[in-house]
Amino acid sequence: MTPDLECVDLVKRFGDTTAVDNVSFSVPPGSFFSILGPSGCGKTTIMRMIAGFLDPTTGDIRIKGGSVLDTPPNKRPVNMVFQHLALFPMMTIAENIGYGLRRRGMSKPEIARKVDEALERIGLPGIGARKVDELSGGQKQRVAIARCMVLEPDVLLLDEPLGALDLKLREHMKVELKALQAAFDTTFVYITHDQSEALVMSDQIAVMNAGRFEQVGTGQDLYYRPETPFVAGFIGDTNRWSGRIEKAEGGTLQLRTESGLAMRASGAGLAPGDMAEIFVRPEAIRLAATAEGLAGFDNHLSGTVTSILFNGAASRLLVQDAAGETLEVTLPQSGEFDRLKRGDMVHIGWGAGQATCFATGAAGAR
Amino acid sequence: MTPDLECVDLVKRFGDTTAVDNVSFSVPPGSFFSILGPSGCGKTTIMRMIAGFLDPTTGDIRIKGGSVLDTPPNKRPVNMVFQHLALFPMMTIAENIGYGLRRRGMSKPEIARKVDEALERIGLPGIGARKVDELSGGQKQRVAIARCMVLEPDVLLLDEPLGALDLKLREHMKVELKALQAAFDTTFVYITHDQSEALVMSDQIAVMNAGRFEQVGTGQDLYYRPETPFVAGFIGDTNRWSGRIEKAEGGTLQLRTESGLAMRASGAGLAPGDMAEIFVRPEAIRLAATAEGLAGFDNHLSGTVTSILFNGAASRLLVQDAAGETLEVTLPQSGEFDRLKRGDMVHIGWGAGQATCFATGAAGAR
Amino acid sequence: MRNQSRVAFYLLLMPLVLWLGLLIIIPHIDMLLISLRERVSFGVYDRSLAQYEKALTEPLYLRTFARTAVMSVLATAITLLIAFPVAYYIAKMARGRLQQVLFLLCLIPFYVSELVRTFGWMILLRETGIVSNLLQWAGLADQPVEMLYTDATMMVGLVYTSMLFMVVPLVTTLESLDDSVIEAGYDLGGSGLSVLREIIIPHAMPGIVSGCIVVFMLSLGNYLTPTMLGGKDSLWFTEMIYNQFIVRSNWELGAAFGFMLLVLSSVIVWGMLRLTGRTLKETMG
Amino acid sequence: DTLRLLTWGGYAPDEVVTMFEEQTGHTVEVTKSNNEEMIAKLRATSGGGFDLAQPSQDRVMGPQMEFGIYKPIDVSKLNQDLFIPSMLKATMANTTVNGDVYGVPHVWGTSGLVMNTAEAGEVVKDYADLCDPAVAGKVSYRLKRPTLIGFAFSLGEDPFAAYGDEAKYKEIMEKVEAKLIECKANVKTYWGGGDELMNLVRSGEVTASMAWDTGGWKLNDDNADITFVAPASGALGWIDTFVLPAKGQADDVAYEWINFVMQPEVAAMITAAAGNFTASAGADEFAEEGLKAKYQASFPQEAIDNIKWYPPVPAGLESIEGEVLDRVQAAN
Amino acid sequence: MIPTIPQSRTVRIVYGGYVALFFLYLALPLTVVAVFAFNDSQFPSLPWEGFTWNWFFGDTRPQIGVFHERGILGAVGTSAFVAACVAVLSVAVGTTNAFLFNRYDFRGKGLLYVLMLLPLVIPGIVLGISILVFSSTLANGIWDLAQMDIQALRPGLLLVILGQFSFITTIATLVISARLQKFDRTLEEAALNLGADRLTAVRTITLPFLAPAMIGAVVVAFLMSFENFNTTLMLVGSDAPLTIAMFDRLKEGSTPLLNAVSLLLMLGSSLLALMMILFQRRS
Ligand SMILES: Nc1ncnc2c1ncn2[C@@H]1O[C@H](COP(=O)(O)OP(=O)(O)OP(=O)(O)O)[C@@H](O)[C@H]1O
Ligand SMILES: Nc1ncnc2c1ncn2[C@@H]1O[C@H](COP(=O)(O)OP(=O)(O)OP(=O)(O)O)[C@@H](O)[C@H]1O
Ligand SMILES: NCCCCNCCCN
Ligand SMILES: [Mg+2]
Ligand SMILES: [Mg+2]
Repeated sequence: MTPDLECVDLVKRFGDTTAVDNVSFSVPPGSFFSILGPSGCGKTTIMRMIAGFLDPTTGDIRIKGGSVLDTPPNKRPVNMVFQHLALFPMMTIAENIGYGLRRRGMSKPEIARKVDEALERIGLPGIGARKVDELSGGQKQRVAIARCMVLEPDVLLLDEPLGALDLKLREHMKVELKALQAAFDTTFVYITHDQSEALVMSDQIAVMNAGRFEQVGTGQDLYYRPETPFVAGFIGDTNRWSGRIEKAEGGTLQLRTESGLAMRASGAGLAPGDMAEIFVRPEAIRLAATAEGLAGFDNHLSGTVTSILFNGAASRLLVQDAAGETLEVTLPQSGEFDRLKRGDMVHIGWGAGQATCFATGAAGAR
Repeated sequence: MTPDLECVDLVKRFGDTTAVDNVSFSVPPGSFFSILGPSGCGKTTIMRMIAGFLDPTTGDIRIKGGSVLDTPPNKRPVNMVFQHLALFPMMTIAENIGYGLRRRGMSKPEIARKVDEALERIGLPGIGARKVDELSGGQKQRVAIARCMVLEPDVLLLDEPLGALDLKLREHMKVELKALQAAFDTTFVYITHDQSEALVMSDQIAVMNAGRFEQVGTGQDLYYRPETPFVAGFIGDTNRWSGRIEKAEGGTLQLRTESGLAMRASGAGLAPGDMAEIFVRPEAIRLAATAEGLAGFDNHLSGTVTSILFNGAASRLLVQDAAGETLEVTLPQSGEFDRLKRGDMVHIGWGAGQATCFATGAAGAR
Repeated sequence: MRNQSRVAFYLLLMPLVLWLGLLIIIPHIDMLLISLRERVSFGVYDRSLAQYEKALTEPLYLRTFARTAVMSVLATAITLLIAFPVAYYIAKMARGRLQQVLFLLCLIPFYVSELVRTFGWMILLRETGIVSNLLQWAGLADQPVEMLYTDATMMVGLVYTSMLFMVVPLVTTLESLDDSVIEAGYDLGGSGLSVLREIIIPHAMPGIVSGCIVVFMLSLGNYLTPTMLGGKDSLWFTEMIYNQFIVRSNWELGAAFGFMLLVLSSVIVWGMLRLTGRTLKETMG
Repeated sequence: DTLRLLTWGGYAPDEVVTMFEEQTGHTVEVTKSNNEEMIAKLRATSGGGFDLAQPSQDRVMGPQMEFGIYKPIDVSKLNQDLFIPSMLKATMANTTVNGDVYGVPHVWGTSGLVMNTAEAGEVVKDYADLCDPAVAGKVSYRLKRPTLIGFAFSLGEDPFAAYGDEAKYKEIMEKVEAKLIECKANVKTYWGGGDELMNLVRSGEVTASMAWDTGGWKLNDDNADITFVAPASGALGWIDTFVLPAKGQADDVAYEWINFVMQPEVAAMITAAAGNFTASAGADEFAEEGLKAKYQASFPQEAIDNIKWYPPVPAGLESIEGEVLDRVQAAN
Repeated sequence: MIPTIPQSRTVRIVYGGYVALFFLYLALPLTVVAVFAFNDSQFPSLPWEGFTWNWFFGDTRPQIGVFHERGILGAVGTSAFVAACVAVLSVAVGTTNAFLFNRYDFRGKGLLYVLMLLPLVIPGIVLGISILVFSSTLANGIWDLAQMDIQALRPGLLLVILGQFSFITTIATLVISARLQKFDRTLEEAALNLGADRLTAVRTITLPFLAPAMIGAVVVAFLMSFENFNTTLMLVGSDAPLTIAMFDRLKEGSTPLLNAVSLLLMLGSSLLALMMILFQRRS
């Protein structure tokens, strides 16, 4: 099956800066593909090349198998939901949604019918006559999507469409967007710098950094099997140290952090003497009242609780070990440790498999 | 010990709306007191009354035991960190911090000394000569606090001071603010609509809704022992149903939700036939592959996974039971259920003690 | 504090009231009163509508009045047509440095007095002027060409003089149009023309209205350009006011003319606002 | 003290002002203007703002009666010997209201035709000839009352004789109006100030114009073809006066100035600057020979005899003229 | 059409050409005025008779330069005086107006605001004559009552200043209001909170914040006053400001002296405008 969208060796330079650096990917029909990366990494630049507002320096963009490089933006079979939505403030909702259909010269009654249908689809029937600024943020959001979807594009591009909404609404719209994609059954290419948006909605996620794709995979892949230190640090909270490898046996490494903490970890392609970065997620660390409870773990140590960050289900402890290293540890919801207070001594442990290791300097080399 | 700040039966009306409705509380010296509530509930109004920018309609405000109602704002021994900080853009950092001291007619060298001291205290020595817009968001934050603290107020008021910062910085400043309070050893009264800010930092939290205080207590109190449905719904994520009590024995209730789901829950003052609202936190619900694994729980049922919201450590499942009720269930981090997919059948269960119940209509009645 | 605030209020109100009262409202009422009287003999006056009667029955005055109005509307329209593409270029096409420089270039000519600008046009367009010489040199004319003292020249001057007041509000409103809205127009299949008609112009409407009002006012009330460039053919209504006051010492008729001009400008401004459904406050303030 | 002088261009040349200031220690502020503006300004200030003004003698009586903007002149404070007696007498007579004298003469001259004789001499002999197609687009005149009067004469009327008869005057003016409207296409522009006209003629943009004699003579220096020609129906003779504005604040300095500029040597300097002769007795001796020669060339004896001197304008005529002028300007 | 939308070369070239042509149109008259200030001739027109500085520095007839021409220098002085008065007055009143409209709600506020805008839509010449008429009425009334002649109420500098003030104040009010609107009032509250009383808060916080707008308004008011013609024409007495003096001369016919004055004017006002822009960019 030809992918709906395919980018091949895409490069975009602005003078000296390379905003997009040799990016290739393809998006199968009907899937939800996200590009996730920090601000300024080049996400919007990719999007604008696909939409036709920027010419790639080199590389090709194919939609349904055919190159669209020579197609002007108003002729490309992709539509875009802009970051600030770019609804036309001088038009009513119905005029907004019907804009593209009018451009295609569709007859008035047919446009009216299609617009009504789209409004129905997004769950806002009957608001066609309203002005743009009479809608709430979430409603505008849906109208912006409907405005594109009436045109039945091959690919819908969304550039941080939730960025302008407040937290609660954003949570809600995440689920809603995913449902809309299912309803319209179209390929979505979604840009965001918010990992939780990407994780919750996407079939596939590309993690982007400094113009390049670091890793492409499902949310689980990225969270549990990061391939680069950047991905390991960017997705999810994590404890992070640098250290030196002391022993390497198969996939298991023995190493020591700069502050002197000894640790077992897993990681490929590292030899004794190498410098490495180690990542351990707070929820991977187990808490116990006694050292015995942690016997099964490759790493265990004891430390003092320096702070209890109570936050309901997401509560954490800060634990300082003898060497002075501070670790963030998830407070289990079992209630077992609810009576803990600052200054208490605790035992913590984690498996070597949960401590991911990368050679230092390997960042972005991939 | 006289409280640093005491509000007694505070009421503020704007025409027909009662923005603050009979609020009383007292803040012991040196504590971190938060007022948490949704937008528009009256938080800022309380703050502005304490600072002296608004006169209460009725009620009294006492600082260190003495009423300040007749004291103009520039004479009150409280200072305020404004939501958008309100640093003076035309002045340097040093001039900003020294502003209040100049108003007190302090000598120049002494002002300079105090300013330097304060800059030291907030960990930004030597930035006195910079302009406000040469600082980062977090630095500005600290300067705004220092500007108040040099005046050694009895109470420091903070009106959503982190509201303008981005997510990462906000996380960081939470911890930092708590540390600053410890360093200055002053009473903080802190306003926010972000529950996680309040939970992480405060000694005491007042949950406010529609002009009234719903509950005052520690973070744990509010999270685990909510006293009103509003608190139960506002703090932390939760599943929420309405239902009718079928049987009441001691503290344990037997009830049925509108869609027909039968459930055991706990709650006081409810009799058979009463309508009730039931709250169950997603992390209180246990997941099992077989019904046997859940035998110990008061409630158990089986359902289909309708959606997997993968979000790292905060992943959730949406499970639909036979009656059509959808439940949000935390996906444990054990990895045990990682292979679950949409449409799979799962068993879930929870204890009656984890299902909190309130009589319908009791909201806000307290 | 309450009392203090009341005192402050009255202190702040006073200058405004004095200014508007003594320099705007009362003088205009007085002007109206003067226009409502008639000279009977040396130093003796009567209440009467004679001035307005004269102004409205004498075809010359009426014609000049209408001519001034029509020409001002024309000048406004031409200014808009010329300025719009330029304002659009500055607001949306030019970027960074170039944008700033072009905008400043637009402003600078208007920091020098209208007199100097008009003088410049006279040097350019007179029979012995630059353009005439250029045309002869280029072989496009075999004798000196007089370009002054015609309506067309006057129009050139009026448009020139008002240009800034059209360009600036247009640039400001066009700049406030988000690029992404235009892009969305194209993205949804729009062509240049349809985007212009359905998105850009509706968005620029506030700027167009306020630019047009100011330019219209400036043209209507202009004195220098019609007298200097329009010469023998272009009697402008302001010139008639000047003539009645200064040349004929007939203040009564002059005041009546002044009032008619005021009414004309108010009606047209009001009409433009009505047409576009905007208020004076939105447009000017 | 400061003397605020409201006068015509050329009547207070810089060297004369400097000389006066050096001799007396006063300062002089000169505002250049014309008859209509002088009167309008004085009317607006009800005779204030200036200490000495110089309207033409026919414009003193009417405005004084209407607006009371002048104050009587104490002739005894003037050195009457400096004036040509006949001119002084005539001017005083023409500017007397209720027994008080309001004006004394200063500069006199005529209006007629200034032209490039080489290009327009054949055609233009009288005011009305300015409308000849042969000079189309090359003529100019002022759109002011002298033009109306001049055209009236050249159309065979005598407007001065009709001063007392408003109906008759109106009829004459209607004729003139028709002529001027018909003539409009011929006109390049209506000139406003003397120098403006000189520029137009000098540059060749205008070859014939109704204008003050002095302009023609000045241009004659540069281009011998250009000169002043007395029209067939007679040049119009005018005398510009000294008057004291009603609320002038420096009458003494004003008298000092009058006595100063009427001295023959000074008067000659003014003649040199303005191009016109003055009412100063004996200034002729100091006047430049060239100017005298030009004067004689322009004014053979019969032309001098034919000069039409302006009588004082009765009130009421100006509004008739004003409307005519407006209509001419607006005509298309 | 924006740069990110691909456009054909021809369209871009034609559009660019049009804009260039427009700027040529803007620049032409001013350039010509400037160039002919150096023509060694009595006329600011072709033929070019050679280059000279005489129209600036000459001190002998007929080429007396600007710097030796008493009338012009005096007029510049008058203009500067008038402009300074107008600038100070209008910015002062503009500031109080801005505070009034920004800080208080009162009955008739909307009406007063519209009245405040009105001078912008009254033709300058009408403003001039109405003030002329009213001040004469006033002066004549006082004369009739008390035989007192108030010369200040007759055409002259005071009326010129008041006439210009009457509409420039509206502009000053708008400029200053716009900035005051952007002022975050919590800054004042912060000052109060830190121990300042109301006046001190305004003095130490609000006025410094308004300073760029006030300086901008002073410059704009000064320039507008300096170049005002229509209103001034009706109110001028014996000392004419520069525009009127130049107009009187222009009516008499132009010499390159007027070009020289104009060139100096252009330089002066551009300099002033540039300084203002730089100042405002800095703050
Ligand atoms: N027109 C341009 N000219 C020069 N540099 C540009 C241009 N557009 C983008 N860049 C640069 O390219 C890089 C990538 O920009 P881009 O807008 O694609 O980032 P982004 O990932 O979308 O960031 P954000 O999340 O902040 O929107 C940035 O460093 C930016 O400064
Ligand atoms: N000056 C006022 N006049 C009239 N109503 C007011 C005024 N100030 C506040 N209110 C009303 O009082 C209520 C409480 O407002 P307040 O600003 O205290 O809310 P808040 O809890 O601080 O909200 P937020 O989190 O959005 O800042 C709101 O309904 C608001 O509309
Ligand atoms: N109608 C009277 C004309 C008076 C002209 N005085 C002219 C002075 C020219 N230098
Ligand atoms: Mg972006
Ligand atoms: Mg608030």
